Amino acid sequence: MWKRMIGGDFSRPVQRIPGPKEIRRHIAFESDLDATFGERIARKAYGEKLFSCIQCGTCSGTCPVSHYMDYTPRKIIAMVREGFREEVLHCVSIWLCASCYACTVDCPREIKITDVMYALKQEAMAQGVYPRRFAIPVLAREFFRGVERDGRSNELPLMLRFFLKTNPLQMLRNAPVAWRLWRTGRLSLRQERTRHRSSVRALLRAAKAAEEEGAS
Amino acid sequence: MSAHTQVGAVPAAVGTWEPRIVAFFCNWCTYTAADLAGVSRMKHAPNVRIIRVMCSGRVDPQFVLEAFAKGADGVLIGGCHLGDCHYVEGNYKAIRRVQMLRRILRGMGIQDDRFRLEWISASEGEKVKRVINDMVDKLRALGPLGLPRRFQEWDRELAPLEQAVEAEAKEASAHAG
Amino acid sequence: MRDSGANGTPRIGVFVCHCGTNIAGIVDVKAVAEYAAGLPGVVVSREYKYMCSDPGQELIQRDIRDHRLDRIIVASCSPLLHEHTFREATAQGGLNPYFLQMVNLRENVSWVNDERGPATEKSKDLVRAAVYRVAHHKALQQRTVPITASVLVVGGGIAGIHAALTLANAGKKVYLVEREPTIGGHMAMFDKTFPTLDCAACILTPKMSAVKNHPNITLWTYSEVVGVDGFVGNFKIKVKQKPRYIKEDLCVGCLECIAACIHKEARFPDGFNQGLSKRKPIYIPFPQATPQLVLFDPEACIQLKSGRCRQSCAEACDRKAIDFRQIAEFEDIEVGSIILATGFQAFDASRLPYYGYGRYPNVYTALEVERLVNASGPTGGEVVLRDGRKPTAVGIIHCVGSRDEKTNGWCSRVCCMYSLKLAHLVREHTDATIYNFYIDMRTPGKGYEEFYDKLLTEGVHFIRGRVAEVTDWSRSPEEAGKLVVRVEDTLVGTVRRIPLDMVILAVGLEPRADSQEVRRLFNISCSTEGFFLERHPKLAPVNTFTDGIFIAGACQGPRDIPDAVAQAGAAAAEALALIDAGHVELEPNTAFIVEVECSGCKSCIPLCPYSAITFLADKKKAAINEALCKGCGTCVAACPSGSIRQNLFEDDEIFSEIEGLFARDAVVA
Amino acid sequence: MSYWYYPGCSLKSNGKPYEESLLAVFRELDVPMWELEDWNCCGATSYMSVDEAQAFSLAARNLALAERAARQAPETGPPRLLAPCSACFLVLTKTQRYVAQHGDLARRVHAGLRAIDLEYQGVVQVRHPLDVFVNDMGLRRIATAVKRRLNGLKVACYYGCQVVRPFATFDSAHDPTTMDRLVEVLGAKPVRWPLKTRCCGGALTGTIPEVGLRLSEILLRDAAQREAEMIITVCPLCQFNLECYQREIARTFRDFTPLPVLYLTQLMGKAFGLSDADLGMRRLFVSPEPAFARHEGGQPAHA
Repeated sequence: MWKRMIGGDFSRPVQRIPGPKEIRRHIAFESDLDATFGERIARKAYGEKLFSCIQCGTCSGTCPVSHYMDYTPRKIIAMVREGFREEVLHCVSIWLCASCYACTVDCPREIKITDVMYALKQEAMAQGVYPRRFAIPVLAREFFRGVERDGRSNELPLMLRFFLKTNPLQMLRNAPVAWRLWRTGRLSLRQERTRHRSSVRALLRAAKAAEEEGAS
Repeated sequence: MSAHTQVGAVPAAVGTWEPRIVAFFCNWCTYTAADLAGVSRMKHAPNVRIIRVMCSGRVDPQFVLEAFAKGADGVLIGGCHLGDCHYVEGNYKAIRRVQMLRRILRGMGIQDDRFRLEWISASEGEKVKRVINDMVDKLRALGPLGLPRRFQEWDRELAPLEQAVEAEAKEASAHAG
Repeated sequence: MRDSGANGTPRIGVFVCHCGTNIAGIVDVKAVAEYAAGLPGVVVSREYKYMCSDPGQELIQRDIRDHRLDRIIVASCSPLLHEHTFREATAQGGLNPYFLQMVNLRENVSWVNDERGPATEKSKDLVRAAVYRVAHHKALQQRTVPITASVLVVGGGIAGIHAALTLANAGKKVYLVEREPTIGGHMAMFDKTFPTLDCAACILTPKMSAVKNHPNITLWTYSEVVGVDGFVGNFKIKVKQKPRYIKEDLCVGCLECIAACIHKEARFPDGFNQGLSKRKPIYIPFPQATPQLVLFDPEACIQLKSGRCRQSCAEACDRKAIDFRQIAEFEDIEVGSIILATGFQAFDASRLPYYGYGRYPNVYTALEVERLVNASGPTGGEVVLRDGRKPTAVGIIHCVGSRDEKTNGWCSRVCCMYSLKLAHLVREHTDATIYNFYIDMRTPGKGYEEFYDKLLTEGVHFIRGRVAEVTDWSRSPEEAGKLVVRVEDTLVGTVRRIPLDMVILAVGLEPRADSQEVRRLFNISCSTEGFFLERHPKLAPVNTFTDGIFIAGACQGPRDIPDAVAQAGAAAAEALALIDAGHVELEPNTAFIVEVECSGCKSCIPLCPYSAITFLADKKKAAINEALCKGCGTCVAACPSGSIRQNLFEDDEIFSEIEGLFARDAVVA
Repeated sequence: MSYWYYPGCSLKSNGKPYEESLLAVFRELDVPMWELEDWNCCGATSYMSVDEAQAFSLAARNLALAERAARQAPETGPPRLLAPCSACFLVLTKTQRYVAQHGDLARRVHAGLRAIDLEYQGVVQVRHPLDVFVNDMGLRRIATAVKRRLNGLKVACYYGCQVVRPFATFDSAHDPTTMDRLVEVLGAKPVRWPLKTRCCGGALTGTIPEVGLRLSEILLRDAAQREAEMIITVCPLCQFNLECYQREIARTFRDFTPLPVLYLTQLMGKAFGLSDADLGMRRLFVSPEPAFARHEGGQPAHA
């Protein structure tokens, strides 16, 4: 699908009229929406500015990947505050955000859009609604586990596990890069570790505990 | 009873106590700003009672002392920003008095957070809200000042002394007589 | 009129207003009125739907008669809004109006609280404080002072021009002071005006010359107000006239001097044309400038800079009007009222680096394009790029420096309409494809929506989306050498890249850079964004908090020409009503000295900013000149012997108010 | 002035040339710097997606370590933590900002640190090398270290995203100039480049290569079109994306010619006359030698 979308330099996705079985209902009933979703996400993303969005689209315009998204960042904001929880959590847009902060810096209403995207990613992962073999959540989880174990992130084991879990073919495609990195001494087989790894684990446990305590 | 170096934190009927603030606002800037806060429906803590004066320079230190003495937990003075006084420089006079007064209040054991001078221009309705809420929070943390009750206690403590002095005086006059 | 209460205890009437549901929705007004009835001295206590209405006022008057009331408390809205109304009502009832005290239950209570219990308690406290206070009120007489029957208008844009002409036509003396060398303001720079597309110059220049020729108007251009003293009815103004280095009475505007200037080439940026053309050190701002006088730019003129010029200009002047030794002159005038119409400044587009203004030559501001489309502009009305090419694709970006928390948060109100106008004009001049990039299209005016509709059907593109960046980064051959705009077409939900030859930035309106200094000079207030603050947003939109000073036009907030003119007319009418009365009534809140108590310590004398206090050497007492006192009360607070009192704000009154606030327990018990 | 050095995970692996050249340049400029003992991963951007409080706590541990180190060595002055990786720099500054602004978050972070006997007071300054070079050391001092001017070498200064936005205060978020000014001092010529802060693709290059490669390709192609002979970066991920995938990019997109991508510190070291081995030049995939060779014969700076 990605291939098709970016295919040649300037080609647009091949357009096709949907078949009769692909015709879907597009209507939102109030009962389908989550009325408190917007407020929850706003709180999680450090502020209520979400609701002062004027839908100007600066975020989408400045975003370097918005043209790959199913919903543009502007639309995500609109959907979040109107409670389109399921649609938002199942979209690919939130996983495409590369955290470049261009939207956050340019937003005329000073909405921290990058933080909204983080909040949505957390929400999606907490609810387990992301596609199982979808690359980015898997990378985030693997990264998390690596740091929990070593205190530091190690690219080689991280990449190995990541590709095994998502797309082993992808590993073959990346093998040449890995080979060159290794040859130039930029991919160490030695694991980087924080000396007091137990302290990192204790810290993570305590932070988690404090969060749950605050939530209760 | 021990001497009171620090007035305040008098245990009151916890739960029912609400800090009471007397605010002296100048007619041209801060009172207008408070009106603006109203017009803009900026909800804030209901603990403030505003007394309108023409200028922050009109606020006599005795007004502040009287407010504390009558039961205020905090006193707020609001005036125009420096350089913006409707009467050219009344607010500068207010600063001088406030600084002097603050020393007196400290001497009386009244904490700095209970007495506040703020410059709030006619357009700063939002600041009225912010300052009042902030002051109420701080007063809540400090607890009641309870100066009137304090006065009664002091009076009670002094009563025996007074009686003794009076008795002494009577005795002296009796001797003299 | 009764001037004092009956001997001993006052007879107080308390009137609690519902203000519809404004107060009654939050405050239990019935409970407040019942509570007040039990307070010391209260004879009558009532609540009523609208106290300020006729029946409400009659209620007060009837009660004064029926219950022989001698003190009135109205617990309603802010005294700043209705104190005057209720004083009138009190006086109508036959009582001295200063026996009234207002309690602000609306702005100070119901509008800032959302809980009924605390709001009602607060209301009771405030009413009780007023009951304690009002007992000490005294009968006072209003002061009246005569008014100087002339008006100062500051700013010679369309608002100032209109206000000046209105007053002058009513037979009043007007001084019009303009900072620039010509009147006309921003409007003089425009080509056409929306939505009618009538020529700006055709409707403006007749008014400009009317100002110049009006016998009742003294016009001082290239001048600034540098001193303001006094108060309503009697302002003393100092005006500085900057040197033009031309004897104004001799210059006839023949412009021979400009031709003769030693600089053969015009090479200094022409401010009126937004720097799109050049002028010489001696110049006239534009052909219709009023007055028709040349002036020198001291930063550019060789003679003024170094004193070593051949002075060919002076030789060329038949009337010997050039005077290099001219210096600034000062005029002192007295006026009864002031109208400020100092206008706006356009947002500086270089503050937003992502739109490339100042970096890409083909990014223009709207004001620059106004000059380009103007037949008397730098290109004679040709819309061409800086390299002389005619653009084939033009984008207009709305909301540049508006609706943006990082620059100016407000909507500038005129940009949508002027962008539509420029879209039409640029298309007419070039046949280019025009894109409008807007956030929301705001066309709330007579004939405005119709104009939008006209543009929609003219084939102009409207893309709803705020442009993220203007760049010269090209991704395809069509984009090469062009400016590329990246924007989300929010109605389609797709990001678009649009190559353009010319980008026009619809810059917003903002307060002038020196609005704070001007505000201080005239002792008025500014809103947080820096526009001059009106006394009341609805009911006193051209008044300020300083009596006698009115505001008109874009100095109060962004507005278009029809609104600025309407407001100027309103300000003129207010000024006229004021000075036509012949005298002005002042609050009797002056201070006075109780001579027997004065110890003659003189500490009050240096405190008075108006030098109203003098020392009577023979009596060794201080004395206050009531005519000079403005009632701030600073001396009252400072008097060590307590011998200075202030009417309406006596110590007793304020002490009682404080006592009343805390007398809750005493009364209930 | 001295610094505590927080390398972050990348500078220990694919960003090795950055670490080598950074240390070499600091040595050459005689600025003391010590690696922070026992540092851990900053949490990076991906961590934020999993658990925020934990991510901020991870970052705060490093901040607390730096403060403790400075307390134990008072002669080093107030703690300055140098974070050369843009992602680390962003996460550390963001942690400082958010902990200061959001009470609830602060409570959680402090609770975590207390559990491991650490305390974060908020006194440590997080600094990026660009900031340090321009504002602490100053361009004049850098200029005196230049031994071989780069003689008009045309470079595209690539800031990437996270170093200038949204928390950095030392340069403009939209049109930063610190790096341009630095390379000018070295004798190179920065090209005007509107894409200097546009995202390189970040982690997407690994996860959704079709998107990530495209973002890198855009930058490489436009820099070449502006006649830049190399791209200069200050972020290990940017450098990795832009340099290491050029073969893949060439395979996916038409008419692509490779372009060297160097770390700023490598370029500085080159101008300072340091050896290629010290600067990790041999670890690069696309050799900068031809570009440097074109400008050989430049006058030694202090001839």
